[in-house]
Amino acid sequence: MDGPVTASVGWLVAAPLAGSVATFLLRGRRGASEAVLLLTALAAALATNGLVARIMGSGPYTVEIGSWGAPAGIEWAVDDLSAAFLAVALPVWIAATIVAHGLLHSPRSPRDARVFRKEPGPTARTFWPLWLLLWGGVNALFLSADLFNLYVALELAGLAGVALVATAGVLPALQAALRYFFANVAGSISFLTGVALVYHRYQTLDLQLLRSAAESDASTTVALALLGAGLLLKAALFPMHAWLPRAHAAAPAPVSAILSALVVKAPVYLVLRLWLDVFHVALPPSVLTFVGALGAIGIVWGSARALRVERLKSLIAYSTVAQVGLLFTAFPIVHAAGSRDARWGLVFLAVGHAVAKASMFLAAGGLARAHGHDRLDQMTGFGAREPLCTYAFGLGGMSLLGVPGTIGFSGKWLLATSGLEVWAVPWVVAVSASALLTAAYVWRVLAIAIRSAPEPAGTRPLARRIAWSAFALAVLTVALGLGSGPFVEPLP
Amino acid sequence: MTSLVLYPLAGVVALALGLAGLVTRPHLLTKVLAFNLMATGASLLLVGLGHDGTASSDPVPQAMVLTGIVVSVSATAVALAIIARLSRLDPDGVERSD
Amino acid sequence: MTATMTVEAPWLLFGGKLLFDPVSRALLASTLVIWGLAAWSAARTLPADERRPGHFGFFGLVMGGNLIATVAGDPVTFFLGYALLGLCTYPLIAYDRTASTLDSARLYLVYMLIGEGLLLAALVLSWSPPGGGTFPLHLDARWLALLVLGGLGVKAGIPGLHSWMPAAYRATPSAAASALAGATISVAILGTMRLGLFLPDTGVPSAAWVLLGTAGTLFGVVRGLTRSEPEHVLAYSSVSQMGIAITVLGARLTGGTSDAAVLLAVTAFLVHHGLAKGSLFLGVGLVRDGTLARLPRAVVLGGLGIPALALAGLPLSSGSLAKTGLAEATHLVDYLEPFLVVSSAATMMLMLHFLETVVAPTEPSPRRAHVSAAVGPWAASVVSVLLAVWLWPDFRPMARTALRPENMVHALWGPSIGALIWLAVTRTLRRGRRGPAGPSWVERGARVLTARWEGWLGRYRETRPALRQLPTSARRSLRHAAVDFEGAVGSLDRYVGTWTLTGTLFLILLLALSRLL
Amino acid sequence: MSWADLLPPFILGSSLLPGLVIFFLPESRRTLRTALNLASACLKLVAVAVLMAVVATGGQPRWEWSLAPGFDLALQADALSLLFVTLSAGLWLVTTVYAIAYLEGAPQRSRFFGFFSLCVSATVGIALSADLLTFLVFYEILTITTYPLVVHRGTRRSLAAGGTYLVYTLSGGVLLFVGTAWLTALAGPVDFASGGATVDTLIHEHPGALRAIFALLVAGLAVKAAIVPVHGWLPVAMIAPAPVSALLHAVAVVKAGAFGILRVVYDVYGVQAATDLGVLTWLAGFATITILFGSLRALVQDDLKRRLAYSTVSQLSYITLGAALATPLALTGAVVHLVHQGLMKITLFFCAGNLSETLGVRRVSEMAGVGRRMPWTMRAFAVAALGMIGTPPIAGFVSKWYLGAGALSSGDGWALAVLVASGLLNAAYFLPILKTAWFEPARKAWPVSSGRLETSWMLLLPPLVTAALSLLVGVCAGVDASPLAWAGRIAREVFGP
Repeated sequence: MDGPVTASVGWLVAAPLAGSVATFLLRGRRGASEAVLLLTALAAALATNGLVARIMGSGPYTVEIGSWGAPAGIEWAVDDLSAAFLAVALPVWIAATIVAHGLLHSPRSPRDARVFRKEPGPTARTFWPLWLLLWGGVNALFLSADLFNLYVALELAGLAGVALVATAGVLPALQAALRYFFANVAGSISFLTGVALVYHRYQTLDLQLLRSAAESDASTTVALALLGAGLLLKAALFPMHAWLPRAHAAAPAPVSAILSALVVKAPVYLVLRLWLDVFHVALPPSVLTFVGALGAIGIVWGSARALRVERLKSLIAYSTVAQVGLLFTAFPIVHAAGSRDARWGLVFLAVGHAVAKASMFLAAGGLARAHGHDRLDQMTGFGAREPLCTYAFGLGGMSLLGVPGTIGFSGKWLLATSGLEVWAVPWVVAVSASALLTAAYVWRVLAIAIRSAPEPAGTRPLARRIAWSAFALAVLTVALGLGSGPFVEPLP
Repeated sequence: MTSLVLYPLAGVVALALGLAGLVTRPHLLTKVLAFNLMATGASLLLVGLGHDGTASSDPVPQAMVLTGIVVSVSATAVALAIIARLSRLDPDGVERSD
Repeated sequence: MTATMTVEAPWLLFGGKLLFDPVSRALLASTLVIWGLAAWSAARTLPADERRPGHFGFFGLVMGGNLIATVAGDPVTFFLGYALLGLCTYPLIAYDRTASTLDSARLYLVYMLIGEGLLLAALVLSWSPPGGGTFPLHLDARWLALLVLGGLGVKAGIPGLHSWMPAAYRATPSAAASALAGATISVAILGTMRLGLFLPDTGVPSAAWVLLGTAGTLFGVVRGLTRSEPEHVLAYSSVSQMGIAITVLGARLTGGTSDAAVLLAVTAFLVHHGLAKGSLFLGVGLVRDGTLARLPRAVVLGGLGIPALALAGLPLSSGSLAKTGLAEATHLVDYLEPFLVVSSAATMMLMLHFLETVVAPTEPSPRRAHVSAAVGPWAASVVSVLLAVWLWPDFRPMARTALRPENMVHALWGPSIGALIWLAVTRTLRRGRRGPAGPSWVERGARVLTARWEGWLGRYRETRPALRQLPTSARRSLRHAAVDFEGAVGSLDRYVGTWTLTGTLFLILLLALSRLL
Repeated sequence: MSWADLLPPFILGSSLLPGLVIFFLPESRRTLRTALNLASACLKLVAVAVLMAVVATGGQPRWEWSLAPGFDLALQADALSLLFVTLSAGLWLVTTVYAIAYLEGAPQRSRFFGFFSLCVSATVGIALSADLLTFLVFYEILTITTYPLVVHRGTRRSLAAGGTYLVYTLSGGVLLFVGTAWLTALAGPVDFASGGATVDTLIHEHPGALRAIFALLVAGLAVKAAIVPVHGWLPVAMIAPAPVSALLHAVAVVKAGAFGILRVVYDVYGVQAATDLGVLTWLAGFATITILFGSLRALVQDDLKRRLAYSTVSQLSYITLGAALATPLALTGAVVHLVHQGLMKITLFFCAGNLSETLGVRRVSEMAGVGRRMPWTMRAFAVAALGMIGTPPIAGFVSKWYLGAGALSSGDGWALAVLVASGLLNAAYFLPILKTAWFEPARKAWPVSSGRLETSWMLLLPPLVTAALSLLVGVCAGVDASPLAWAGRIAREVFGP
């Protein structure tokens, strides 16, 4: 069913990696690296288009790379879950790339802001290769069909992320990058050990085969525990969230957008894939209650911190901690209800968070560039100066809140209705009431924006494309909220 | 103590030691070393479990370990690069990271 | 001329109806005359300052309400007219904007609002959709009758609900007062007739109405005699006159059918009373202006005497026509005959007292403009008192009976007895006649009450900021709690971030997961 | 999908799309913005008139849009929704004229009118919603789009007020969300046209759950309907500019709550189910407390807009009380009061806005002799105030009369007593304002008005129009096209002929 405008799904990983090598060799020369970026984006778009068309047409399918057999070769598997994440990842990547390009090449901020001094910031030469590497790694994560491949993709994405955080150049960024590194590495090793145990038990790592062979016994439980612990550490679920806020706040805005929107989302997707899909048989509900409880505490913890931090980007980072907690409180609902609506509810919530959080971070990046810093107490009244960024941040916040019309609401609605059918009342209440906590910190920022105040010194006009791409992503949350019906209908 | 049990056990011990070192030692370089110890432990565990006593050992775990080694090498490289940059900015920051 | 004509107005409120039967036609005519003369007099006496347009605006509104209520064919339209005239009277009373007039106006408003509330409740209780409902209402319970009595009693001056009247008539400019005292008071009695207050199915015995009516008559006269302000005396005379109407209605109507003759007689009485009272008030207005002081004494006595004596029911006066009409219509009820005589005597005494207070030198009121021009309307009103009732076609049979010699003689009894008693009483009690001129205890009570309310409100508003602190201090403590909680989370967060804790938490998670799985 | 089915979304879009365009208009483009505003308001009125014609000839336009599996929006036009849509559309046009004059020279007007149009679209959405889920969707959007209007001035106090407003309305939103989700989980999509059929099937298995759901739904709606104890945000939100308090806090926002309660009691649960579950007595109780509490609080307020706000709190619960009495007459009274209270209260807020904008008068104690300086504004104020008290022939009397009659036909005599008592309380806090304005001498020299009129014509015309309307609607209540007749039709539809 390959239409003329589609490409094989393999390009999703191959193109960014090739692009990364190409930009490295080109050492960030202006015209050339833009061309490579455009090519990569085009290839990714064609691949995603093909992927979505095929999944709508004939349902899940797998693609062998270089047509080698299962045990040795790499397989990309695409089903409705991964298609949803990949389809949404494309616009996020494009918007973030535009903003990254805008920030890299617009004039430096004159004031020497300790946190955001641009001189040691990323240069095109170092930034683009790592950026495309991360892009490839994330796509690989959503496509991998066997456990070891997932391990490699996790490492790839993790290292690229660490390096990108370090490109901010300032001391706090380096410390945060190292903290992120060690957390990431610990998680990967734990995941690798889990992979080893799974291989020892089932002699295969292919998810398809494992799904049929899985049964509940001692070694499988230990393996699942190791896999799960590694992923929960990478997903920054409370109480192992400490590395995330520092890393996402210190990184350049587009990087933290991608980290919060996609890189943190992948482990959540994998836990959903492994615990609720592949090893569904071996999973007692008590685990999900434990994880859900941690998630609920995470919501409160993240929101409380978000209400106190002084900087805009750390506020958004702690919001990610809270939203990840929210996703994990939804796990028990999906497990108990087991219905298609519940699964799509969680997917909508995750996808909605990805797009909304990306638009908020990009908007924050724009505001930080315009003000030269992102300390909230000195940005009063930025609504009048940067309306587009404010609307982007606000609309993104509304989607996190689950305001009807945005995709966040669709997610919460499906989760609530399916949850209440199986009487999972505490989780439904947690999911619904989390909106109030989210509202608290979103409106903390909006109140600062709306407050009428004289313009602080040193603010400079912002490159229009930065504000517009952030706003476009925010509008996407509404578009997805209103328009996702026809796409989702035919899927299982 | 047949070899079937010895190697995986050694792998687990190395893993545990590595994790303990990573968590408790404040010095950044020690942490990198601890990480490598963990990686080796995991590889040892992987290969140890793959060997089922007969002559022909299973090639797949070995392939995985190869990739694992490559990954841990590149990870260490990234970590050292960052530590180097960090020491230039904050010389005594290397010893006592929280 | 006894044909009744109804005009449908389905668009008005819930389907309004206008009723033109002999009763409403007569009252309509008298109301128009009274309001016409009052307007003419007002135009002549009121100064042309910025209050004039507003005053005439409300003048028209009250007249409109009065007319609507008079010709209303269903309870809702009646209530529309009644409420309109009730509310728009306030600005007329408060014309002078002085503290005392505002107080009297407020007192009137309180009585009127409570009355209207009761009447509204009664009308809703006995209303059946669709359309505006019909006359008379089926007041099938005693307390329903009480509600209607309360509602209309305020305007009709039933003893106990009358306290606003003296102060209000004193405060209102004389022209408006003549219209209020003349026309609006008869609307209340018309209401009782229309709403069937005195019909038997309310379960209120006719003796109760008679008792109430007589009490009103006597109370009015006794209180009137002790007052020295002409307006107050006239107010109390209205109370007593309405007492008479209530007595007659109560005694006759509960005898089964709503006797058309009785209603017509009472209407005649109301028309006569309205014209006479209106003329007297115009006269008092001229006294206040000092105009009458310059006119020859004969003209003053004649102009004031004719309506006053008409009220007392002197033969050949409109009063005698009304009184004989009442006696003739209620001849079946034996005890009404002496009551009418006694009431005429009492009214005669009150009127003579009134004449005495008017003739005595009273301090002139501030309004002095256009002195001479106001005599015209006053003279016209005196003429209307003399002729109007006699000329009205519907009252011709009553006129004929009143002109029969034996009725003329009979009508002489009441007033003459009253005059004799009054002469005897005033000679002996020369000294103590000057009663208290100050406001009645109700007005003083109302003034004290409002003063205390304003004081409390003032104190409450100053303390409010302190009071307001309470919720905000509660809110602030809430906020402190939130801040402390966030602070605690913040410090914990730094600690959680340290490696040692992260590692241990990681291990705990590992063990928990493996144990749970 | 005949063209009539496209009418409801067209009405929604007629204010949504211009609103989105206005957002991006630069501040300097005043004429374009005004033109867009007025054009969309008139367009909406015309569309509503066409829709009314279609419904009058028996048409039942219905439009659906699927958002996600098992989750679609549906708009339809029945008699009740048309009444509310007409009210909103009409008053929006009047308020737009008022707002244009009121905000002359104010900063951030594009943002203001953008959110202003979104608010009206949300209100129209609420009115036209065909099922409980669509109602919830637009209900929440209304909360969010109202916030920027309440805090438009951007001062510290207005932001604090905005904060309080959000705390109340968002928590109400969560309650409504959980209630709707629970009911949908039990009984599938809850359509308004079914008149309570969905609940009847469940009443035997889950009576307890249905009571809990009713409590959740009504609690969520009570926040916007300003029922005690969740009314606190309304007086606080009075800090908003006058057009906002006029349209939103007298018509759109609070009416959404009351309209929601009518929908829940009559279309989601149905009268029979609601009485069987015994939930209406609680609702009536809360409504009565609010009626008396609101009036008492209004008595002691010196700030004019806060007094009007508490009066709104009290008057709104007439609608809830009428809904809770569950008789044809009471429902007619409740529905017609929805329109009448809107007309009268918006007049009062316009006048309050005129006073504060032209003379800077915000407190009743400062209003001595203001009747001299602004006669027409105070005359409109007097007509509306007398209407609120319930004097005939103004609109308030008609609804109070039907509510009283409705109370009696269901044997709740006490409700009539409450209405009469509330009428007296209304008089107690409205008439002193008229007395101060008209009968007390002016204490300070008012700034003289520049032009011939007391203030700009665009500030003066709206209150006069709405005052005349509330008079006309009262006097000609018997006419077929009057809100009273329309409410009668709605009651007949619900209770059968």
